[in-house]
Parts: sequence; structure tokens; C-alpha cells
Amino acid sequence: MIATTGTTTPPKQGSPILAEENINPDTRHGVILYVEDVSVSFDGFKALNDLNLYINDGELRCLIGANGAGKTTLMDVITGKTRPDVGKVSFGQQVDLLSLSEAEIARAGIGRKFQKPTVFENLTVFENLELSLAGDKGIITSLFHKLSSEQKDRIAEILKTIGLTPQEKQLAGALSHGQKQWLEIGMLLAAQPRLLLVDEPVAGMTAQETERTAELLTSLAGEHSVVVVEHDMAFVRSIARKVTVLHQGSVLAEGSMSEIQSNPDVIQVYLGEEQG
Amino acid sequence: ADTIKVGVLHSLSGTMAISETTLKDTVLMMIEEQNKAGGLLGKKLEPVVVDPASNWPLFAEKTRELLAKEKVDVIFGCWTSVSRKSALPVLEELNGLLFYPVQYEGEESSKNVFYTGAAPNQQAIPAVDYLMNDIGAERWVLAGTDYVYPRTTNKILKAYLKAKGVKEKDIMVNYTPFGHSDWQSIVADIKKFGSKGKKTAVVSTINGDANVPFYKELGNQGISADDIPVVAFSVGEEELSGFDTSPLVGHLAAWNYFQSVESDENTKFIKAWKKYIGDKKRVTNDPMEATYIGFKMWAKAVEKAGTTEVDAVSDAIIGVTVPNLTGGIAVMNANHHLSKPVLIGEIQDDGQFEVVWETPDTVIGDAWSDFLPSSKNLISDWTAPVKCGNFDVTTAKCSGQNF
Amino acid sequence: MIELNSVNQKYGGTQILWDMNLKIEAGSRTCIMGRNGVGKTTLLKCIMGLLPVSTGTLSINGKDVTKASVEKRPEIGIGYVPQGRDIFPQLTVEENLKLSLNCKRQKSKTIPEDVYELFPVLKEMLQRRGGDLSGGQQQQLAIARALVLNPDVLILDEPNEGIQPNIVQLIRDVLLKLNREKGMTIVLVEQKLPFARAVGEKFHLMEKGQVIASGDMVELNDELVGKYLAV
Amino acid sequence: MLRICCLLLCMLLPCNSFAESTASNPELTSAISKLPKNSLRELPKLIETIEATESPKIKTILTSLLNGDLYYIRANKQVVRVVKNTEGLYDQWHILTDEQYPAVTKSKLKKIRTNNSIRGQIKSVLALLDLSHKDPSVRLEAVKRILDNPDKESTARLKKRLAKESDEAVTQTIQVAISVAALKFGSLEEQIAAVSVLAESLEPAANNVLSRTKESLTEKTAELAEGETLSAQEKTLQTAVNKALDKIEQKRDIYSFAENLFFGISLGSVLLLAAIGLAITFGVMGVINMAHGEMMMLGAYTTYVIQQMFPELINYSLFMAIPAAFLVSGLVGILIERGVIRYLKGRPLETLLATFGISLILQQLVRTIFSPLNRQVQAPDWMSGSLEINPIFSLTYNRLYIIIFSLAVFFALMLILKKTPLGLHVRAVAQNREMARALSIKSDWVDAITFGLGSGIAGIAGVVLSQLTNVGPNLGQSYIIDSFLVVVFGGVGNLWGTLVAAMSLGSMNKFLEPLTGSVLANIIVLVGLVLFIQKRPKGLFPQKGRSAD
Amino acid sequence: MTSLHFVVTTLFVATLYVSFCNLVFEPGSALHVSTYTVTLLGKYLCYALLALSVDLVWGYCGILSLGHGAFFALGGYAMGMYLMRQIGDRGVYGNPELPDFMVFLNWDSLPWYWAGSDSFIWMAVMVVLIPGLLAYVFGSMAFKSRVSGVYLSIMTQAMTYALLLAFFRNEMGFGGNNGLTDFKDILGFSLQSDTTRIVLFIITAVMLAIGYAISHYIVKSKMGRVVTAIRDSESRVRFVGYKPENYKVWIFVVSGVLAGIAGALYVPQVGIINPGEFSPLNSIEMVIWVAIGGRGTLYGAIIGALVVSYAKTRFTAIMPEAWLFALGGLFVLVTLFLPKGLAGLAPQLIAKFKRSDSAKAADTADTKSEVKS
Ligand SMILES: Nc1ncnc2c1ncn2[C@@H]1O[C@H](COP(=O)(O)OP(=O)(O)OP(=O)(O)O)[C@@H](O)[C@H]1O
Ligand SMILES: Nc1ncnc2c1ncn2[C@@H]1O[C@H](COP(=O)(O)OP(=O)(O)OP(=O)(O)O)[C@@H](O)[C@H]1O
Ligand SMILES: CC(C)C[C@H](N)C(=O)O
Ligand SMILES: [Mg+2]
Ligand SMILES: [Mg+2]
Repeated sequence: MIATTGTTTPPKQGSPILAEENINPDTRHGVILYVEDVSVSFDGFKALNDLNLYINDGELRCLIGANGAGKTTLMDVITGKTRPDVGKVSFGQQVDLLSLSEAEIARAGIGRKFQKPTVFENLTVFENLELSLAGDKGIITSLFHKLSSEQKDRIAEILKTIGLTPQEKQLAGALSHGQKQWLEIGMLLAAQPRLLLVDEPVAGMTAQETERTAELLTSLAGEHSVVVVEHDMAFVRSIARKVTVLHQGSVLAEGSMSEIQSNPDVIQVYLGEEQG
Repeated sequence: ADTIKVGVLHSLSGTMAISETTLKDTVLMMIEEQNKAGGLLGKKLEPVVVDPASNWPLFAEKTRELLAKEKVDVIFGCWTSVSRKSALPVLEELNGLLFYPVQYEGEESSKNVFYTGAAPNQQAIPAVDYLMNDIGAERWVLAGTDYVYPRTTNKILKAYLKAKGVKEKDIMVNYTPFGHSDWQSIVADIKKFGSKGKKTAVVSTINGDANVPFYKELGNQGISADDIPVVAFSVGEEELSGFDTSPLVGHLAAWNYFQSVESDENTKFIKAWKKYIGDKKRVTNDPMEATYIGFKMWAKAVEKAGTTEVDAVSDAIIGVTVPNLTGGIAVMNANHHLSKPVLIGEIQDDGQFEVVWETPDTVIGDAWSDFLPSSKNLISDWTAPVKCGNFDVTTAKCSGQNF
Repeated sequence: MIELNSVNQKYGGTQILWDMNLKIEAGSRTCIMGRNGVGKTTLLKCIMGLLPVSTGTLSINGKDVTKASVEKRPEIGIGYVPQGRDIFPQLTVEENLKLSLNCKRQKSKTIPEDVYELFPVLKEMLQRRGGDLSGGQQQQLAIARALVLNPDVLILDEPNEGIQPNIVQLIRDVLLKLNREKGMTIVLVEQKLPFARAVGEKFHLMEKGQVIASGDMVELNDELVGKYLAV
Repeated sequence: MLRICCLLLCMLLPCNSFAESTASNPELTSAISKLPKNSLRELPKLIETIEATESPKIKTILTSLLNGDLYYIRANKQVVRVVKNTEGLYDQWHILTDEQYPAVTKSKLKKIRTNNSIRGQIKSVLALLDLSHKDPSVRLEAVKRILDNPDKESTARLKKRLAKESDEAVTQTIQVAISVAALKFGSLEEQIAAVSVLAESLEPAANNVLSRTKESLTEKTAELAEGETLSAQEKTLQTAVNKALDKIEQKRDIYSFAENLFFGISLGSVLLLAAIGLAITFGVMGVINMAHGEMMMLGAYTTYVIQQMFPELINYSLFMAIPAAFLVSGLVGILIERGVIRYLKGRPLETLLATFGISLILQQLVRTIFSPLNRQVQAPDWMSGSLEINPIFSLTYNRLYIIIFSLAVFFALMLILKKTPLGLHVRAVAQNREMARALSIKSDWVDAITFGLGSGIAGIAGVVLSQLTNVGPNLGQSYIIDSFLVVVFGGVGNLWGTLVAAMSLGSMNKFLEPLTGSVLANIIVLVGLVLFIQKRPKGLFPQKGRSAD
Repeated sequence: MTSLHFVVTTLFVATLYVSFCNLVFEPGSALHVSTYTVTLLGKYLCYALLALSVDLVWGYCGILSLGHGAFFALGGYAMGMYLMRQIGDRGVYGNPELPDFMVFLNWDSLPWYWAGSDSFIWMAVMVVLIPGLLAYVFGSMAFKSRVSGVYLSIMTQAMTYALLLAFFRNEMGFGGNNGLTDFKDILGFSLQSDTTRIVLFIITAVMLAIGYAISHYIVKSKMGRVVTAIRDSESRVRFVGYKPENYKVWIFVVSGVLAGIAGALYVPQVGIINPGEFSPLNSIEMVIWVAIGGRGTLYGAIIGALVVSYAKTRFTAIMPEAWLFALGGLFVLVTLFLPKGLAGLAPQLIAKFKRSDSAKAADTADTKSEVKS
């Protein structure tokens, strides 16, 4: 029932309506995500070109790069939305992400916030969070699922964090753009993934909100690994330890924020006059 | 009740409306005439029209509505066999009375149904005889719509042809889905089959909407009647009025009635019909005659029985005679089927048929075909002492009766 | 140029704009600011006619357009760059631009060259599907598309969301240039202070569907920012 | 020769004096006088008698009889040739003297009946007369008529004709006919010679006579006693016949492939016509238009009405019907759009519901106005008949024109959508209505026009369908499912896809049909389609790009 | 009171009332409910169950199936086969083994797939199994390969159309166009007796209640919310870790089974099953019931099925020549004026009072949130 083409995935038994075991990444080498020699092309256009990237367990990594550099595509590849033409992507040392479906990748512990906020418009804010909670996602469990009081507390807590407590019962479709951004971050929190991929979290947020997001993300790092894509340099500066710059589908530069900021290539293709 | 209620159960919408609407009008006309002539048993007739909408289960529901709710004394209706089969259990349960006016595959005789259309032996067999003896056909194409009536008829015909010494390789059978509209390949096949130097004829049990495109394709591929004549069992004047017949002159149809037959009754009927419907161009056809005969017989039987009570009428109607529209006499036989003349007509360019052959005498409708192994031992006789629709003459038993 | 008089707007049951009064002068560069969900986008949509005004009046160039249809507004000179860009995804870049030629204001029947001068990337991408472009490219396309209309006012809803820094600078320069050279009125919704400061000369701060502070950009001090833009 | 001239003259100028002189042929006169009393069984003999008189009038008499123009006056049993005049009365001429009588109503007359076999007989008789007709195509027909069953006498005549024949096609066919006869009746040498001629011919008669020879040779071999063999010559004949049959068989295979392809494409073009309107309303605008079939139905009825209005212009009526149907269906389409669909913007599934309701209403409307019966739409002359490429492969004109026409409509539409602003606006509105409006595109107008265009094209499809199938209230329903299948199979929103889908569905059907019968072919195609969509969930030509999913 | 309680109670009371009035009061009494009405109601309830099954997949999961008639018909055929075998040697040809249509088409033995058809238990299993299996096979193929939207709808239509053609064929061994009919009794009880009818009617009502309860439970559970989320954005659901295809397949199967059961209950009550039930137009009509009633509410589906069927019954009787105008008009008007169907009528009226001037704004907002569905 489950695509188990990859030899690395642990054997699974049972039908999809029964509980499924979560896959656990093996991070003994300290690296949680390996992206090796990945290329993706669309109708001949190379969106990712021989890309190599390693994310350490517990790291907070910023990924920047010009519009169209391939950042979102990279996330698509990691989360199984896009299959690369060549290359290897693995979660920990053994879990071959390319052999897993989107849902399996998500269950394995990779969560994602989309660039364009996507929430379930016909569910309430609360329900959006409920669905995102970590746990068994099989059919039978869903059928007989009851929220435990811890889970309820957790949702309430998240609601507070993302400032949507008053909108708890509102349909997510009626939120403003920024509110949807927050809700999506909330959904990510609820899922408690090992690795968070966050695509432009502060777009459309005020400076103060941006600050709060920065705090939130830094607090997550350590226990979780976080990859953040952002164009807001102030924000990047405030959280960044290590920054990777993508350009035309491959890594252009990697290093600390100050190294990056003084890199002439990066300045030329990305930063422009913005410095310091 | 102070009126006699007559149920009319014909589809007025959906696929069968094309054929059935006419019959509804025919019944209404007959009722009007009867009322003008003083009604029946001193009471007026009152039509109850419903629309089963070409939806077969709806026929059962509407039959129940007519019998249980409207309490009609008789029903005229149904066109397709499946609609009749759908209504049948209800008729038997509530002891209703149905007059069924369309040719059908036979293999049925219900206490509650009178079949005034042709059974296969009143249409198919004589037509084949004609083609074989008068036209000299040696090769046969049996083309039909893929369902029970054509399949049964063709089965009977195949058995009959084989009995007459026709070889398997000289018979081509072809079935098409309902409403088939692209006949190119099939007509081309027929053409090929017919170009083998032996006289070839097509026996068509193609039904409904598929006929028009079929004939159009025949015309276009230049198959003329003197090369390969087509004899049809479901193409009558009304179907022809829907298309340009000039390329089809000479193709044939086998019926028990044609509008073109000259007789006083027929002239009167045609005139009355045109007047009733208010359209000089409207034609009459065989199922209309069957409706006409059925209605007249029922009226006679009611008079005879002095009541509209179903059992009494059913008993009284057997043996009742009514002049048919082609100059002969129709008799209701003990098997609930009529005696009818069989006519073969050629299509004319005015959309009428010209009779080219007819049986010397009327033929008694046979509920159970003699050419099917399953039914050759069965007879139907609703008079004492048999009083049964499916009586096995070898075992002297009667099966399938609910009463 | 644009004037709102006690405009109220509701989505079904919930009211978003409350007695909104706003005046935007011709040739000015105005920045509208406020927290998420205060109704900035709603306001712009009302100006564009994409959302109906419940009560109150809206006039543009002195004409009352409260009831005028959406299609009329580009013709009286409003160019709109929506939040989320709203590029036609299955049309090529060129077709996206060509659509604006339909507007009667634009006399030329080919896409004016100066658009390509402002945004050179677009020229390279003419034959690609709009939907395939990256965010920044789409944003440039959206602005270019509005410019092809040859508008008097350009309304932009958070044009920098998700745009790389050097393009943000490009957009800033383009907006300033348009305002300077063509006298185009710029109405901008923006959350990021540096950009707002760089482009806007006037500001309006919104809170709960109302303008609660306005003035010249220089007057926008930390106190106001702390009060109305912080969470 | 002289006689032939007389005959020609007689045909050309039926002048009275000349006619009178022939009228005094007593045998003919008595034969004619028997016509009214004949029964169908006696008629063949009577015709033989008439033929035997060798009178120059035979041709007129037999032609009239064949065409059903020979009547007799009820009152005096006088045999006349009649023509229906414009007032609906019948002009009549004495069949022998050609004296004209006053026109009468039909009831005063009675037709002299014939049937198929008699007509066949007459045609054969006439064929022999036609052998020297001045029109080569008539001669060709005549030869072909004889070809099927040449006897000694007709062969002799054919041989005579061959010497004088100048037309190539006729010559060839005569040769084939003579060879058929030779193979049937000739000596072994003649037979062997005939086989080589027949091997080149695709006439079914050639094939038949060859197969029969083959059979009789096989039978002969079987009958031979132990040790006996066929004579050397017979063996030569046998191999020649076998070779000839193989050769013919090969050619037949090629042509039957060509034929299937033609059938497939022509079915495909009907599907295409039925589907392209939908490709616009459904594919581009996203309206699930269940009333699409009824738009076709309206087109077909428009054709009918036009033919009723101009009964004398049947040959041109289609040219009037096409624009008229486009307008009628288009306007109804616009009405539907303005009246209903525009209130359902952004609720595409609800359009299914509303348009289904509309389709019921339209059907019933037509039933009420035109009656539930099928209406008669005539085919213009130029659309009937077929283009004969060779005796076993011909293309029916109506299909040929339909293929051309549907491709023309397709490309015209393509041009409109690709090259005019309308096309661009339509797509823009479909993709993002609000934004399109913000660019000053009048989305309401675009919607109405697009829906009108799609419906109008459906109307045109209806005109074409009126030439192929029933013009009745159910016309639309029989095509709606196919239309949706085609659009979806091709990929929603892609016109090329619609073209390819229609053509491939048509061909698939037609290549399967000979193997499986049409019912199974239909089922297989449907199941195949369901499986295909699993491989390509967005049809043959899916929309591409990021936004597609 | 939840809608579940309400629906079940209403069903209970109505069924009790109808049965009581039919059995206790003499015909002719004003309170008598005729057997005709009972049969009719029984049929409506079958339709209601069918509509419920459509709503489950369409209203909640966004799968617009234009082929649900196939499941209904298959369930019906399974039941029909059993009833056919119950006729035994009381058929017209008196053959104890073969149904009549097989006899006269010269079949000499039952085809293998008729094996076991004389056992009620076995066929009851088939009623569930066959539609369920078809739904499973079709669903897992289609949903796994991510066929969706109109592509899916049209494929379901192709599926039922192919089945229609197949069942028309006499060779299929299901009676061709004439279908299965002339049933005599079920489990030994005569189908023509009033008591049997009442019992069938009650069973149908009970099944509807159970079906409703199951559906209600599903949509109110977390599974229901997942399914709604799938309707909104299938791909997003994947990234949260659910496998939409599995959810879709199973809800499709549940729905197919419910439809099959509806078919099985329908056949003994109307007395015939034939390929017409596979007709794509029938399936479209089912969708229309749901839309008329109000999709995504379950009880709306029931209301829709009842109202449309009743309208059809009435209209065909009182205006046989013009009823299509009325029905077609009804469809158009409901779509135009009741975007949420009949079930949405009450809330809509209430809302009407609440908003006066901003009516238009709401419409645009409604439209927006519905674009997705
Ligand atoms: N499905 C697709 N079809 C065609 N081209 C695509 C597709 N997806 C992405 N691309 C192209 O790949 C390139 C990389 O896109 P991507 O979205 O990854 O950029 P990005 O780095 O995320 O940019 P941004 O910062 O603007 O979000 C772009 O040029 C885009 O046009
Ligand atoms: N379609 C809708 N239906 C109901 N309420 C809505 C709808 N769209 C937006 N709203 C509500 O209207 C309010 C204002 O939304 P608007 O989009 O104008 O905010 P905004 O100021 O542009 O915020 P942001 O900075 O996040 O873009 C929000 O509270 C939102 O919840
Ligand atoms: C041949 C048809 C016109 C009628 C036939 N009784 C049927 O089964 O449908
Ligand atoms: Mg991106
Ligand atoms: Mg906004």
C-alpha cells in the first residue's frame, strides 16, 4: 500500500487504515538532511543544478537567494512534491526521501510552511491546528479520534503564540493574508516536526511581528532543525548563524552572515546596495 | 363510479416519447369517439394520462398509481418490452388489464395482458419467407440492436433459416448498441457481405433512434433496394416521416397494417386521425392500428360482459372480433394474441409503403415460438379447461402462474 | 485625487471598514500602514471596486465612482498591483502585459518599450508562462502590467512581499522615478518601515478599519510605530 | 446502329408523329394493355414480352415503370406516364402515343406496381440498352450491372461494344466482364487468360468468380480417384487462380485499412464538431454545460426550419442553415449565460445543475413546438452519393464534406482564440476574473460572447448532425456524454487536445469494430479511456506549469 | 437536538405512522395510507439513502461522482439475482435452476457468477461486496494516480456508461435490456403482500437511519475534517502527513456500499432492475438531488431526494405533457436563489433579516470561499 521502493525504509506492515509507524531518521553523524547532486528541470529550464546541501541536526539555517534561484523548488524536492531528475536526498543517513510520498515524508518529521500561505479554508482555525497535530494519521485512528486534554491545551497554547485566539472559531478562509501566515506557522508548530522548512515566514508582517517570528524560530532551533527562506535581510540578520546563498539552482556561497554580506557575488546578484 | 376510467401509460418524455406520444393521442381519440357515440354501458369514458418518462421502473410505479389510486378499469400502454415486463407484476398483483399494442419477441402470455401487436410469427417469419421465395435471397444479414427483442427474433429466424437449408456462412449477425449513430463500418460490411454474387437481404431488428442514421448511411453508400433489400420490423410510416426516403425506395418493412392499404375503415380512421391531431401530414402506423383494435375489442367485451370488471371482460373478450383496418377481421384468440394479416410493403418516395405481398389469410399470433427449443412445447390458452398462459403440452403442467 | 467619505464595508456579518475617511492628493506618494488584518487590502479593493462599499462615498478626480464598475476604474486612471500579484498563470508574460492594452487609456497597441526598460528581466521572459515565474519576477510583471495601462495612480498592495533585496531597491527606484518623471500618484500599502520611509512622503496608519493617524512621513515616530504597528 | 439512332432521337424529341408510327406495334399495345391487370408474379413475363418487341418505346416504358411513374387511369385502364406538377396535380401522357391528357388528382390514377426483383430485371434490360449510351458514366453503370452475372448473350454484346468503346474505364470494366464470363463458361485456355485480367481487377465479381473457380477446382481434386491428378492445364489454372486471389486479397487489405481510417476520421470529425463548442464553454470557461447537446439540437431544428421555409432551395439550404444555426444557438447561449450562468460565477458545479434544468426545458420546448416526432431534414444532392476510388473503396461525399468542414471550423476557432483579443480575454477571465476586470476587461461581455460562441458552434454541429442522424428532441442527449469524454480525454482547456482526442477516439472505435462488434468496441474504448486517465490524470495534453496543480 | 437525533426521530415517527395507518385502518378510512403510498415512500427512502451516499463523497470530500448509479445498480442486480432464483420452478418455463431469460436464450447452466445466488446471505454479502469492490478498484486506481476534478467526474461517468452497455448485452447473463423482473418472493414472503411491503419499507427506513448515523459519525469525526481539508486543498493535506488517496478511497467505498444497499432495497420494492439504472443521466439526477437539498449537510441530501422524487411523481401525473418545464425550472430556480439548497433555506432567511444593505458584499464573499470546492 505504501510506496516502499526504497530499500532504506524500514519494513511496514498492516493496511493504511491501521496505524502506521513513524520513520525515524538516523542522525548519528549529526546531519539531518543530505541533499546531494540534485538537479531539477522544467521543460528544459534548470531550476536546480547539481545542488549540494547539508543541514545539521538542531541547526537554524537561512537560505537566501534571488527570486527564482530555486529555494522553493528545493523545498519541493525535500518534501516530495517535485521529483528531481538526478540526485539523492535523505533524511538522516538512511531514510531515502525520494522513495517516500509527500505524506510519508511529513510523517517522518519534515514540516513545511509554504511561500503562499495555504490553510484549509473551510475549516476553522482550531480545526486547522487540530489536523496538524503530531500523531497517527491513519484512517481508523481519525475515525475514532478524540482530542485529549493535553492536545487541547497544546492547541490553546499555539493559538496564543500565533495571536489567533480570538479567531479560533473563524473559518480560516476569512483570515487576512498575514493571519494566514501565522496560522500556517501555528500548524507547523502543532506538527512538531524534526525538520522545519519555512518559506518566507515574515512576508507581509510588521516589523514587530517579524521580531516575534524571529524569536519563535530561534527558540525552536536546537530541538528542531530549521531551514528558513527569507528575503527580509533584517530578519535574516537577526536569526542567522549560517547562511546559504543559492543562485541559479546551485550554492553560490555559504557562511556566516557577515561573510555573506561582504561577498561581492552575493552583493551583485542579490543584496544590491543593502549592506550592514 | 359514474365514469369508466381508462389509463394511458405511454412515455411522453425521454427516449421513447418519439414513438409513444402518438399512441397516447390515438387512445385519446378513440375515447373521444366512443364518448360521442354515447360512451359505454351508459357511462362516459374518462382518460387518465400519466407520463412514465421512458423510465422503466417508473412504469411499475405508474401502473400501481393507475390501478390503486386512480382505480382505472383498463390501461392502454407500454411500447418497449421492458416497460411491459416492469408493469406486469403490478398488473397481476392488482388484477389490472393492459392492452399492449406493439410487436414484440413473444415468450409471454399473461392473464392480465392482451397483446394486440405482432408476435414474431406474425412479422419476422413471413417476411423471411417473402425474401426467400419472391426475391430469391440466399444470403442473410440479421442486423439488430443488442437487446432482447432483436436477439430473440434473430434466434427464431436463424433456426428457421437453418431449417430451410441456409448455411451458417450465409448468415451474418450483427448487433449494435441503442442509439448507435455511426453505421459506416457496418454498412460497408453488409455491402461486402452482399457482393459475393448471391442475392443478399438484410433483416433489420434495429430499433428506435438508430434507424435514421442507418438508412441514411445505406443511401450514402449507394446500397439500393434491388441490390440488397432491407426488411425492417420496427420502421413504419411514422419513423419514415422523420427522414428523406428518396434514397430508400424499395426497402421493405413487414407489418400488419400500412396506411396505404385501401379499405373503408382505414380511410375513415386516417381521416379521423388527421382531424383529431389537426395536422394533414400526420401519418398512421401499425401500433396505432393495434391500439385501435385493442380499444374496440375492449369496448365490445365490456358491452358483452355488461361490466368493466377485469375477469369478466377478460373472459368475454376471447373470441371477440373487430374489423381490422386492412379489410380483414381481427379475432382475439385464447392465448391473448390476435389473428392478423401479414403485409410486406416497399418504401415509396412519399414516405408511405406499398404492399408487395401479403399472407393469404390472417395468422394467429403465437405466444410461444415453435422455433425455440425452450418454448416449442408451450402453449397458451386462457379458456377452460387449460386456463393458463404457459401450458406444457408434454407434461400437461402449467408453470409460472401466481393464481 | 482619491477621496473616501465615511466608507463602511462588510463581509457578510463582519464589518471591516468603519466610517473610513481618506484623502489622497494627486501626484503624492502615500503609504498606508497597519497591522495584519486591519483592513488595508479591503480598503484598496474598495477603491478598485472589487468589493462593494456598503455606505459612504468614494470619489476619484472629483467624480463619484462609488457605484461604478470595476472595469471603469482602469479607464479613469487607476493601476492596481494586488497583494499576491494575481498573475494570469497560464498566459505568457507577453500576454499578461498585452491584456492591459485593452484599456482605452492606452493608445498604443503595442507594449510600450519603457516598461521593459524599467524591468529588463521581463523582456527575456516574454514567452514563459506567467505562473512559472518566481515571486520577484511575478511582482515585476504585476507592476509592469499596471503600468501598461498608463495610469495616473498606481496602487500597490505590499509589493515587496517575498522580493529579493536588490529588486526591492529596483521597485523603490521605479516608483520614485514614475512619481518624479510622470507625476504618477503612488498609493502603497506597506508593512516594512524602511521601504515605507523611502517611498512614502505621506502616511496613514490604520487600526480596526479606520485611519487613526496621518501625516508626512517624517512625522511617523517611534511612538506611533510602537502603538500601531507593534503586536 | 440505325435502331440506336432512332432510340436516341426518340428520347431527345418525343414528337407526336414519330410516336404515332410506333404506337401501331400490336404486340406492344397488347402487352401494355395487360399492365393494369397484371399481378406481380406475371409482371416479369410481361416485361420480357415488351422487351422482345424491340420497339424504340421500350426504354421510356421501362424507365417509367422503374421510376414508378407508370400509372393507369382508373376509369378506362389507359396506361399513362405521369409527372407531378407544381400544383400537386399529375400531368399525364399516353405511354405509347405521348398524347397529353389533362392533369388530374392522384385518386383518379393507380400506380402500376413493381417490386425489387422486377426493378432488378428492368435495370438489367435497360443496362443492355444503355451499353451504347452517349454518357460514359451511364455506360460504365450498365457494364457493371452486367458484370455481376454475364450470360452468353450479354457477353456477345459487350464484345461488340468493346470494339467501339473509347472510354478507358468502360473498356477496362468490359474486359473484366468478358473475363468473368470467360472464366465461367470458357475453355481452359480462355480461363487461364481470363485469370490474368481478373487478377488486376478489384471488382467483387472478379473476386467471386475466382473464388468459385478455386472451389470447383478443389472439389474436382477431391473427387478424383486414387492416383489421378488434375491435368497440367488445370494445375496452371489453379496456381494462377491462387496467385490472383492472393494479389487481390493483398490489395483488399490495404484498402480496408484505408477504409477504416476514413471511417475513423469521419467519426472523429463528428465527435470533434460536437465537442469543440464544449471545449470552449467547459474547457475554457469552466461551465459544465449539460445543455450543450440541446444547443446542437437547436442547430438541427434550425436546419429543418430553413428547409421548410425554402423548400425549393434544398441544395443551398445548408449554406443558409450554418449561419442561422450559429445565430440561433449562439443567441440562446447568450440568453442562458445572461439569465442564469452569470449568477453562478465561481460555482462551476452548480452550473451543472442549472444547465441540466435548462436542457430539460429546451427538450420539452422542442417537443411542444415541433412534436416529439423526428423531423425530416433532406440531404442536398451534392452531399449524397460517394466518390468511388475503386470498386471496393469509396468515400461518401457527406462524410468527406463533414471532415473538411469540421476541420475548417476547428481552425477558424483556433484562429479566433489565438489571434484576436477576444481569445486572450477569454482565457484571462477564466483564470482570474477579478484581476481581468481590474485591467478593464469587461468580463460580463467576454463571458456572454464566449458562451455564445461555444453554443453557436454547437449549433453548427447540429446542422451537420441533421445530415447524419435523427432530428428529434433527444438528439442532444446522445452526444453529450461523448462530447465530455472527448474534451476531458484531450485535456481540459486545450483545443489541440480536443482535436487529437476526437480523431483518436473515432479511429480507435472504427478499428476495433470489425474485430469485436460495435457494442464491445464501445465498451473497450470506454474502459481504455478510464485506464488511460490513470496514466495521464490531466488528459492527453495537460496544462503545464506550476499553476497547473 | 443534533441533526442526527432529529433525522432519526423523524424517520422513526414517520415510519411508525405510515405502517400503522396502512395496517390498522381500512382502505377507505380517511386515515388509511395506501399500499401504493407505502411502496412509493419506500422507493423515495431508497433514493434518499442513495443521495446520502452521493453527498458523503461530493459534499464532504469534493469527489463529484457522476457514476454513482453504477453502485446502486450493482447492489440492485445482486438483490435481483437472488430474487430471480427465488422464483424457482414457478417461472414460465418451469425450469427449477435457470431464470426464464436464460432458458429461452438456450443457456444450459447457470454462469459461474450466478453461483450462490439462491442464498440470501451470500447475495446480501454481494450487495455490499460488489459495489464496494468496484468502488475500491476504481477509487484506488483513480485516487492513487491523482485523477481529480472533472477528470474524475467524467471517468465515473464513463465507468457507468460502459457498465450500461455491458449489461445491455444478452451475453452478460443478466437479462439484457429487460433486466431482472417478475419476482415472486423474498425469504419466502410474497412480495405482493402488504405486510412484506410494510416490512421492506421499515427496513429501508432503518437502513436509512443507520446510513445517516454512519455518515453523520464519519463527517463529525476527525476523519470528516480531514476529508473536508482534502476538499479544500488536497496537496496541503499531504504535507500535513495524511494520505488523501486512502481517505478518498475509503470514503468512496463507504459511499459505494451505501449506494449498493440502497439499490438492493430498491429492487424488491419496485419489482425490476435493468440496465437503465446505469444510465449516466440517472447518476446526474442523483447529484441534483443533493444539490437541490443542499450539499454537505447530509440531511439536505435526504430532503433533496424526497422533494425531487415527489415533485416528479406529482408533476408526471398532474401535467404529463409539461412536467419537464416544471422540473427543469425547479432546478434552475433552486440553483439561482438557493445556493445552499433547500437545507440552506432557513439559515438564509434568517441571514436575510440580519443584513440589509451589505447583501452584495456577502455574495462576493460567498463566491470567494466557494471557488475552491
Ligand atoms: N512547475 C514549474 N514549471 C516551470 N518552471 C518552474 C516550475 N517550478 C519552478 N519553476 C522555475 O524554477 C525557478 C525556480 O523557482 P523557485 O520558486 O524555486 O524560486 P525561489 O528561489 O523560490 O524564488 P522566490 O524567492 O521568488 O520564491 C523559477 O525560475 C521558476 O520559473
Ligand atoms: N473573504 C472574507 N470574508 C470575511 N472576512 C474577511 C475576508 N477577507 C478578509 N476578511 C477579514 O477582513 C479583515 C481585513 O482583511 P484585509 O485583507 O483587508 O487585511 P490587511 O490589512 O490587508 O492585512 P494583511 O496585512 O495581513 O494583508 C481581516 O480581519 C480578515 O479576517
Ligand atoms: C421492437 C420494438 C419497437 C418493441 C419491442 N417490443 C421492444 O422490446 O422494445
Ligand atoms: Mg520561493
Ligand atoms: Mg492585505
